[in-house]
Amino acid sequence: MSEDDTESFHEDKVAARLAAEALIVDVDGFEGPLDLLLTLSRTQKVDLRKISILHLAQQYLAFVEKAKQLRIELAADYLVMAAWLAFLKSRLLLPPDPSEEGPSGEELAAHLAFQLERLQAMRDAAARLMARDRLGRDFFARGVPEDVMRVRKITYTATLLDLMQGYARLRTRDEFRPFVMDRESVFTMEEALERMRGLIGYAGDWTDILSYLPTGWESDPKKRRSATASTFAASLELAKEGKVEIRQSESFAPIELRKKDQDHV
Amino acid sequence: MSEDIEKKEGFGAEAGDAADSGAEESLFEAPPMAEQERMCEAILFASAEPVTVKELNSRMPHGCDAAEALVHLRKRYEGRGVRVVKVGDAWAMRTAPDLGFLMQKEMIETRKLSRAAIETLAIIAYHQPITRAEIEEIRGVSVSRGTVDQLLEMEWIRFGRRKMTPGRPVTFVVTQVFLDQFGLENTRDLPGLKELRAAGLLESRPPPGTMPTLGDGDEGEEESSEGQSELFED
Amino acid sequence: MSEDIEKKEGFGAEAGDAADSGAEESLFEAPPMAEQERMCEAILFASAEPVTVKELNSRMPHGCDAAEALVHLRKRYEGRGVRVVKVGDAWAMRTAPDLGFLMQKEMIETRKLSRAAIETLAIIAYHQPITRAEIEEIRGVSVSRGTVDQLLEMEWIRFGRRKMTPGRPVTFVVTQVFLDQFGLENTRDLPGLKELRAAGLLESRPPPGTMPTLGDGDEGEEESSEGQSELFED
Repeated sequence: MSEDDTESFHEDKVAARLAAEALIVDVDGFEGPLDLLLTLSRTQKVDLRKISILHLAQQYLAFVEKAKQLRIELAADYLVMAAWLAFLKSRLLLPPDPSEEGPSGEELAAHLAFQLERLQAMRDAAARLMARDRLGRDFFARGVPEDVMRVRKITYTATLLDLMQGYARLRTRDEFRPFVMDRESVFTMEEALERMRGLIGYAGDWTDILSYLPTGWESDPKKRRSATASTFAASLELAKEGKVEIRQSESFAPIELRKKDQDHV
Repeated sequence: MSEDIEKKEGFGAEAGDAADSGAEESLFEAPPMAEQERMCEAILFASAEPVTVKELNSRMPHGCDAAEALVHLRKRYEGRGVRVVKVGDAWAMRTAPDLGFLMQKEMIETRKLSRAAIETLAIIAYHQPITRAEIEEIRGVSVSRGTVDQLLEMEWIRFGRRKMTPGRPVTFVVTQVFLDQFGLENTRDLPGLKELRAAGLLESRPPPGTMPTLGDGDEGEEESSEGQSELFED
Repeated sequence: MSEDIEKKEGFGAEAGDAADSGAEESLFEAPPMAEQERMCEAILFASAEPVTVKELNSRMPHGCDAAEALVHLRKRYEGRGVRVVKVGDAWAMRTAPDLGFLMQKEMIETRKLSRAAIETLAIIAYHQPITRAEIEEIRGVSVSRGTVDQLLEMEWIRFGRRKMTPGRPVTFVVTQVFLDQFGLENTRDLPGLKELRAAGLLESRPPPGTMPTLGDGDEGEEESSEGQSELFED
């Protein structure tokens, strides 16, 4: 389209128009209106700080106009920018209206100039960054990195308190005896013997051996059975030792015992 | 599991916390500095990725001072074909850039970055931490999701702290991978940073009054070419 | 775009083609030996595989003598943390074998000693020297092999003398490491039951009825399953 007609306008606008047309074919190549403005500003061939924003606005508007003629659909961004630039242009051209609020045309223009300069600066910075020596292109990392073995090391901790609590727990929990026979309701013969040896001295006459059952063992049937058996066994043992006499009047009658009087021997 | 347990359990556990407890220093004497230098050398050599001083210290025997050993090591490799370089708070060994021409075989086919991605990356590097809206304000166009995703995926950028402004927007910062990629010790070494700062080009300047907010379409591609020309009446 | 590369591409390419054209020898003087050494160094460092002298020569500028450069390089790395080694008929750089231990990264995880281990340890401390059978009698459960092994590995207990009873069972005693760990001068410093009671440690006894399950269930299923296997093992 660059071989398109060139109606003679003002001389300085011809170049701009040509540029604009060249740009239009490539409108997709722009990264938004600010990018387009930056590209347009290059046609002014001046330092960005000295750029004429008014002129730039006119260039941009011409660009948009041209795009419309060519029925190129511009994204909304570009049109919003065009509207804003038209507004800016009028502000810049008309003498300031003191009754009007908001920033002056010059302030707005200055900010736009700042934005353009900043964008350009970032582009330059990007270029310099990408021109740096790069890993994998100019300098290289180790070709065969050695695998670092990950060793999971577990350290166990315990405090003295843990230790003592553990010990105390062990030494005081009688009920924690899973596979040992439950001795809580077992009254051993040794225990019975010991108990009876202490008691027979006080028993004068025949006494039912059941009265020798330890206190607390009479009610629970399991305990009672165990204590009865061990007391009976202990009685036999004492009889064997010659310390007591045992008698039973008939089958299933109470078994009685008394201390063997040494005199009666 | 049980074979992982080291003999000096208590010692190992303490080493981390009480790195410089005098009691232990006397128990275990640190290896001589020349030996520590060798150790740093071996570790950095073996690793493709930069290794932090902290990690060096944790891998070296108790009482070692990796930071000092690195100073010696760096000096030793000055002018060699391989260099000891600092990358952020980590260290690495890299071939000297002037010998890149020998390495065609090792050359990594780098993913071609789009212009948008390159610009976005530079803006993040020079302005970090920076929000997406601020990037868009600078570029004058909305940042496509794909661009940021690509940079995140390459691990050249990462999320930074949220900004204490309304909406608490997330920020982006560059990573150690980025520094390594471009041979930078830290972001202060970015080319031209001082000049840009001096020129006031790195400060955020709010637009006066009624500037159009450029690129505030915050999701999707910039070219949402819905014919909205009817909105425009000039 | 801007990252378009290879400043020295032409040079590198030439080096390859004209490796042995006599005509060019006069045109390109070989780099000084120190420089050749650097080149070998960089190539060996960056290469994923060992490199033959032939390949080195073909990659280095014309006129270089890689074989000689390697001799210098090898000497330079003698005694360092990294060595130049010959692998078959090719050359490579490797970390010094004596520093292999550095190629591990330890992740220290601190765990509370299991209840079974604490109890076993406590029994040994209070009753040493003590046989396994005696420990089991006190604990009321068999002691798993793992528990004892763990304490042995931690060096908190060790084997004591064999007991002069049938079967001559081995005994366990606590170690100096144990005493250090718990800040004890000797095991006689361990508080007795009376003192434990006075210190309120015996009051923490849970009410009867909550106890009968093995392992008490207060330390997760690991412990209780361990308790089970302990039960059924021997």
